[in-house]
Amino acid sequence: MSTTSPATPGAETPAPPANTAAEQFAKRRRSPAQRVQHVLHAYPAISPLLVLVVSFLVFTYLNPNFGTLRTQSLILQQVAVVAALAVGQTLIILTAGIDLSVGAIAILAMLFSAKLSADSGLPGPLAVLVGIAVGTAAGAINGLLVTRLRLPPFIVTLGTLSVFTAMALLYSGGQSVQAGAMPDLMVWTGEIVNLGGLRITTGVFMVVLLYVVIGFVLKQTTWGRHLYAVGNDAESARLVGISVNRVLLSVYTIAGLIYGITAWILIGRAGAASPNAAADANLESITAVVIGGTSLFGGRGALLGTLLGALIVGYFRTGLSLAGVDDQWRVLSIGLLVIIAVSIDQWIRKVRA
Amino acid sequence: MSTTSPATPGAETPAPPANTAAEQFAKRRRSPAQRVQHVLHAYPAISPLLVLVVSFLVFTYLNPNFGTLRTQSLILQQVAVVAALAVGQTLIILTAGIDLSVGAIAILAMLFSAKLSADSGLPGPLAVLVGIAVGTAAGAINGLLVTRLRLPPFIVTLGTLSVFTAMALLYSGGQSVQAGAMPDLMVWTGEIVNLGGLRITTGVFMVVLLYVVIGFVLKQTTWGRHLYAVGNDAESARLVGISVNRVLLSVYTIAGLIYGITAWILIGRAGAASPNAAADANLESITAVVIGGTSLFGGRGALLGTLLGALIVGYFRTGLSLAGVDDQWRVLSIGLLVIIAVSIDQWIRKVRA
Amino acid sequence: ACGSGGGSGSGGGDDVGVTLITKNSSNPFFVTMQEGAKKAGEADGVKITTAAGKEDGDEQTQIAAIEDAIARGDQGILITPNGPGVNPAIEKARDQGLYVIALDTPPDPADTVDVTFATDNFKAGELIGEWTKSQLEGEKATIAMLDLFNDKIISVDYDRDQGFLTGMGIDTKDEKKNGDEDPTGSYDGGDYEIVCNEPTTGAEDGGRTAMENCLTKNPDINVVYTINEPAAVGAYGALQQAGSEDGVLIVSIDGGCDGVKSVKDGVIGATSQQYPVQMAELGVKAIKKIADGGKAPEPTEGLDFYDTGVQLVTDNPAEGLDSIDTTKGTELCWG
Amino acid sequence: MTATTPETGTTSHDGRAPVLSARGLVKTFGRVVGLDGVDFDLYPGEVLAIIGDNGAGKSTLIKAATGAIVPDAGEVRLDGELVNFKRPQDAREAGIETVYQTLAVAPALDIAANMFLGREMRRSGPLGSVFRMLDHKGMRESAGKSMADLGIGTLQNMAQPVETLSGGQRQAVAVARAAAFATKLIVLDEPTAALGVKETNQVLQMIERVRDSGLPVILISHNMPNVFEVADRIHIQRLGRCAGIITPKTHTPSEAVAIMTGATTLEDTPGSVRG
Amino acid sequence: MTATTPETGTTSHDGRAPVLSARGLVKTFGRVVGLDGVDFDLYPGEVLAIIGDNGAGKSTLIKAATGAIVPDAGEVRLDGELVNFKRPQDAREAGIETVYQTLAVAPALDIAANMFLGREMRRSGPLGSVFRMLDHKGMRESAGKSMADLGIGTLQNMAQPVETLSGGQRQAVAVARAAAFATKLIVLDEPTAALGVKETNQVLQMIERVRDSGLPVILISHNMPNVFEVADRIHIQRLGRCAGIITPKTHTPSEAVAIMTGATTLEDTPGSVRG
Ligand SMILES: Nc1ncnc2c1ncn2[C@@H]1O[C@H](COP(=O)(O)OP(=O)(O)OP(=O)(O)O)[C@@H](O)[C@H]1O
Ligand SMILES: Nc1ncnc2c1ncn2[C@@H]1O[C@H](COP(=O)(O)OP(=O)(O)OP(=O)(O)O)[C@@H](O)[C@H]1O
Ligand SMILES: OC[C@H]1O[C@](O)(CO)[C@@H](O)[C@@H]1O
Ligand SMILES: [Mg+2]
Ligand SMILES: [Mg+2]
Repeated sequence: MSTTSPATPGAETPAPPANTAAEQFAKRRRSPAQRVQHVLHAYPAISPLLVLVVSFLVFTYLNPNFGTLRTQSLILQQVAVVAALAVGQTLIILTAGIDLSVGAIAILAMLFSAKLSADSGLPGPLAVLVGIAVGTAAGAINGLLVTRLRLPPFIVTLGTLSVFTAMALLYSGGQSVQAGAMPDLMVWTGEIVNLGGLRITTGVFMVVLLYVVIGFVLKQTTWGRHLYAVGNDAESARLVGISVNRVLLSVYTIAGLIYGITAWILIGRAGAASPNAAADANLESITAVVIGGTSLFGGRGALLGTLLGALIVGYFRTGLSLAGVDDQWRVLSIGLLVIIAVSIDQWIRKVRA
Repeated sequence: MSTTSPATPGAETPAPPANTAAEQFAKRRRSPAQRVQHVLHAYPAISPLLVLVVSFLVFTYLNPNFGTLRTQSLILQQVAVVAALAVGQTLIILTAGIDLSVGAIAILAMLFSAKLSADSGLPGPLAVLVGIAVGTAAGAINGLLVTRLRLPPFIVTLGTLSVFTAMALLYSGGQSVQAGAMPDLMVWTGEIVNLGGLRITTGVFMVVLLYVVIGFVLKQTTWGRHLYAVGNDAESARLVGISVNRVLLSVYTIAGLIYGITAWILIGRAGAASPNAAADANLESITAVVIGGTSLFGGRGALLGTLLGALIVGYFRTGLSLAGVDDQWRVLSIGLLVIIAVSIDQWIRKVRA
Repeated sequence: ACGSGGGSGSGGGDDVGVTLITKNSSNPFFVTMQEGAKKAGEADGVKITTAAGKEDGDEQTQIAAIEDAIARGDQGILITPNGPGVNPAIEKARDQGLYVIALDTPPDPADTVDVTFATDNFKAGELIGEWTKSQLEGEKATIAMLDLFNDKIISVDYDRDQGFLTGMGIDTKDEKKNGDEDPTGSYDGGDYEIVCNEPTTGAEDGGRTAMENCLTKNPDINVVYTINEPAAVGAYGALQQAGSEDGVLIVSIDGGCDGVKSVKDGVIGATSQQYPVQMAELGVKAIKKIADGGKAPEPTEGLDFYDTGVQLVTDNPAEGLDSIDTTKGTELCWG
Repeated sequence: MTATTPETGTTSHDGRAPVLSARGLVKTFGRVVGLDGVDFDLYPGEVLAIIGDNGAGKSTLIKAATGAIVPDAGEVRLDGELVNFKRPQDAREAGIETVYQTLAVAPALDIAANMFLGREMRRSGPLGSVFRMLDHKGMRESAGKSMADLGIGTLQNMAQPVETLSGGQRQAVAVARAAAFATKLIVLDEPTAALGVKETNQVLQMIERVRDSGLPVILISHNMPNVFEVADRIHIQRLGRCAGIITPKTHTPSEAVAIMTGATTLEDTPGSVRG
Repeated sequence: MTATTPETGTTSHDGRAPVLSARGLVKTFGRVVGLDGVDFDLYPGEVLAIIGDNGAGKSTLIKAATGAIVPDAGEVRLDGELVNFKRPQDAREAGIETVYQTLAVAPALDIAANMFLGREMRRSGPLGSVFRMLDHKGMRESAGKSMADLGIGTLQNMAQPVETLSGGQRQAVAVARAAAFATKLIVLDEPTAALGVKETNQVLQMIERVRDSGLPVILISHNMPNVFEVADRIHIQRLGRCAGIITPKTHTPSEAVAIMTGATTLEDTPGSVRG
């Protein structure tokens, strides 16, 4: 047994005698808590994962229905839209920005494509493209305002939040468009795929794909690298010759594109295009990003964390609901659980040795 | 005339001949726009003031009612609560934090004091004190979580937003307490004082007082200085021997106290204590701070800006309404106006020479 | 552990599980409804779980609550729908074998749910409209319409608004559309001017801002229609601070204890009283009955919902208009 | 554990007890070893230089001794008393002023504000004691004087934000601050790195003035001529450990560099006269 | 306007045209005058040192010449062509590499990422050209080599975030970056300020290697011995102006310091041999 765990400090293997003070320090006794902390620290994604697993067990104990594939698929569907929007939000927050217009853009894109297809009989593929184009254009407007006018992203997106919301309502007249009135492709994202009991919508798959693609781009490409550099220290990035404005513009535009895709997923999820569909999307998407460990000051964080952050909130909400916790108590518990979950994460990250 | 304006560069006073390149540069011709920019730059508070004055003129031109004392008093009353909450929010944002629980704390404090005085006949002064104490305690809880658990303020106040809101609703059962059921002192903040046609509530006066006191403290005391230092660079502040945690704890606590006082103003304003009274307070208070020029990254900004920021939004909202702009168009215009107002401000600050 | 079937396998023993989903949980009306449902549930052996939108109009939270009810294994859902956006989720629940009852607000179309227990909202509006007309005695009516939403179309909103105008004798044009009336004209007895249609979201602060907006447009308003009593409270506050509360007729709908007291104090002229506890009790009983193999009650004759009744509360009764006074109103009030 | 520097006892060469001393300091950062069991002593009225290659652990050593970081192991004594600095504030309150290599300035605040950060001057009378009002004018004047003392003549406006200063001007602010407030000892981590020739000389003179006034000084520097000019003793850090302690009298700069870089050891290069 | 340095023409002492030259550069910050009409020339294959007191305008001068700030007035020429650097990127693209005094590193990114920031290595084949994938491994290896070349031996892990490096290690990253990518000329603003003795020598050798390979170098430094060791010509900044240009052959370090501090002028101290 001693030979199978050579990496564990303080194992009973005959180690070479400690010959420096630091080595002696490394071989000191540690409390079990410290050991756990230490292991978890080596894999930063483990800690939110752990929170997920523990809450899975607890909530399933409270109501066995929680553990069923059925409920799990439900949570995935409930979380999908916020998780998708949070991809764009993550990109923007990584550049030390913030996007308050995420919900407004998604609604604008959704209503445009839905109404165009319902009223003027635009065919499905075109309608979907229109939605994505509207999202992209709206994101590009944010980006232009941020880079040309040099306004704080908070102000820009606060302004466009109003502008895009009003445009969506003026265009739609507050009317929602029902699924039946749209081409099939528009609601295709709500179609269920049965994966051996896990009944998941195609929309959920699209969200997973979004995470894979953007996660790859962030870690593996020049663009991702520059995005982190700009968020970390824009002046340094400028001095080493990165075109800060170009990076920022592309980030806001791509975020808009992601919101445009999310609009499509949202239609499938809601079974309709309604102007209130994503009212809380701003705070919820920012919450997922921050719980996922990305810094609001930019330059630090990872996309995987955002996904886990979105899932944690979904777990808490549905888990408490299935446990039969009443509305106000549920709100209270979610507040506490968020604080606790992030505290655990912080505690693990804090470890130094 | 030439002697009365000696500070104007390029005035006709016989100036000593330019003897360095830089002096020649300083004496170059400037466009009128640059001159305006230059003057405004010297007094940073002028630019938001200018935005106010211009919008006053424009809105009064569009509807003469806007210029009446009556409308002006109305705007002050509408803006008062958000402006008061924004004082606490400014303190927190100056430390590079953010407070999402501001509305929740105000409601909690309001319902506690209102219900206690209505149900258990607590006398007015005590009830007011209870409200302030509840606010202070809630703020202190935020502060403790931020300093002890070292959690990002966003997460802490996101959590307590839920917790405090749920507590308020659980305690009050959603019931509002009407003015008649409370001691007079509780609704004293809604009393009208007639200042030669300007009908202003005592609550508005309290808000003005709040700005004067906290503005003084920020600029003139050690505590204010340390607050800026912590927000500007917490690690440097720590290294020079400032107790960062103590400063942060005090900031969150004092912010809570301010919210507690605001709860009292809110009762007067609403003529009742109702659980929905300050629903949009989070975003609105942050908006006032940011439009007022305070950086979300901490350490830069001033309280006067926040007051002007709150007023600008109030002017736009009421002005457009009086101009007969329909609701959705109003929302759209406010979004645009916010962006324009802040752009002008940025342009003025940008000037270097 | 996997593959749970239809609506079986509730977490709480052999109780029947029901979720009550209200519009929000800060309006005393809905809090009363929750309490009523809990009480009825205890009596009938029904386990009630409550959920609510974050505010009036919040469809997303209601959708998630419906889905959770399905997942929890509940037999039925009682919902006060926040808008048409929840319809697909309701349909999904019914497909899964849950029994869905709407309370307070009939969905559009009405057959989205199995049955609705609600106030006849059009009639509730009509009553206060007729009362207002009689009080004015031919005087010019300068009217503020404080509605629920302007960005969403929902039955309580247009039913009450159009009912009120109908009661006044004003041509409402499209009966499902607020604000399409002629801005000026004559009602049964005199001239009218509609100053504004402002949204309140059925809450105090919304009511206050709405009233302030109306007052800036025209300070001479003498009739204020409000969608519900929280909005009325806000409206009164605005009038008071503008110093023009005297001589203004505020009318509302709800009949909560605070509202009835306002009528008594002369703050509100008249209010149409609703009976939320009844709605909740009927709803719980209906689901229990169906779970035990029985049948649901039928809608009231001539309506597409089951009418839980409405009465006008005022201390200034109008001739030919049935009403109860505030003493009686206080006996029947809730909250 | 004191094997690396056997000649360093708890009492000094001339019999006086050290003002500040540390034993067995260890600090690791993950896999990186910053300090590997370091002892050091600072005696009354001396200038102790710490030299060593980049990454040798100099900054980490003085951070551990002044509360900026908490060492993993080891102890620090001030005047023989065990101290437990948990925060830089604790060391400041004990009279230890430190100029950290990162300068520790608040960029958005002005020069005067930075000079007095954490120890602001208050107005006289109740305005200061009760209302805790700042004495803006007093601080500006005093800051201006301190900067002039350091020979920084290009700065006229004490209300200029520190972020707009040149590299050297910024460093001067931090050094002036330390010089003004120390009551026990001063620690300077590369205080002249960004300074010009004139300003550097001024700082060296300042160090000597401080020493002459009785306060001991710890000076970290890569500049051998400077070190040999002002230091009484020289502590050589190498790879997280103390490679020996020499004096300008016993060793030449090139011997010091040889020990520092590992080209030789203190044992092999005992110097011309044993300390 | 060229009156301050009459001997500086558009062609050099030995008849070659300057690689980089500037005329009449002015830069003011509000009331503060950073540059007050400065000319300078850099000739092929030379090391030009810029010296001057703190706040004399050295950093501002090279910032204005490399696009980091846009001067209020004046012009910059590269190989005789008027250039209009609006952003540092423009200068980089023209082959000018600069180590700014503030280092310009992204603290949260690792050493390799910082070394290649803005000019990342991509995978070979379509992965790199189409998918623009980074070659993480290649960059780490190459960064390790560059750091070793500079004699920074304490760094093993190129994946360590730069914010955890010692002051000197951090500076070495910036210097290594510039050395690796320059094709036209290198500008170094106090590159050895935080470096140890060994590392400083390494940088000086690097500068000589670069010069020998034909690239001219601009070096800002406060270290007179270093300056006199490597510089071919020395530009002296004083109070935002050029106080004269000397060479190590014509002037001694103390004459340079005297001119720099205003104790004398170039006219009064023409040096032993006229340049
Ligand atoms: N926070 C940290 N995290 C990880 N490693 C660190 C941290 N701080 C310091 N180190 C490492 O510890 C070692 C010692 O660093 P230290 O700053 O003490 O060096 P130094 O002797 O001051 O060097 P320099 O002369 O360059 O300032 C270095 O290898 C450095 O990379
Ligand atoms: N952004 C700015 N705003 C205001 N003043 C500035 C700014 N940048 C530089 N200055 C001022 O311009 C003058 C020249 O600064 P510069 O940085 O060029 O000096 P330097 O010669 O590089 O000094 P050092 O040797 O200390 O680095 C200084 O007085 C400085 O305070
Ligand atoms: O906000 C509108 C809602 O408010 C009520 O009137 C209760 O106060 C409900 O009947 C209605 O659905
Ligand atoms: Mg160091
Ligand atoms: Mg410089």
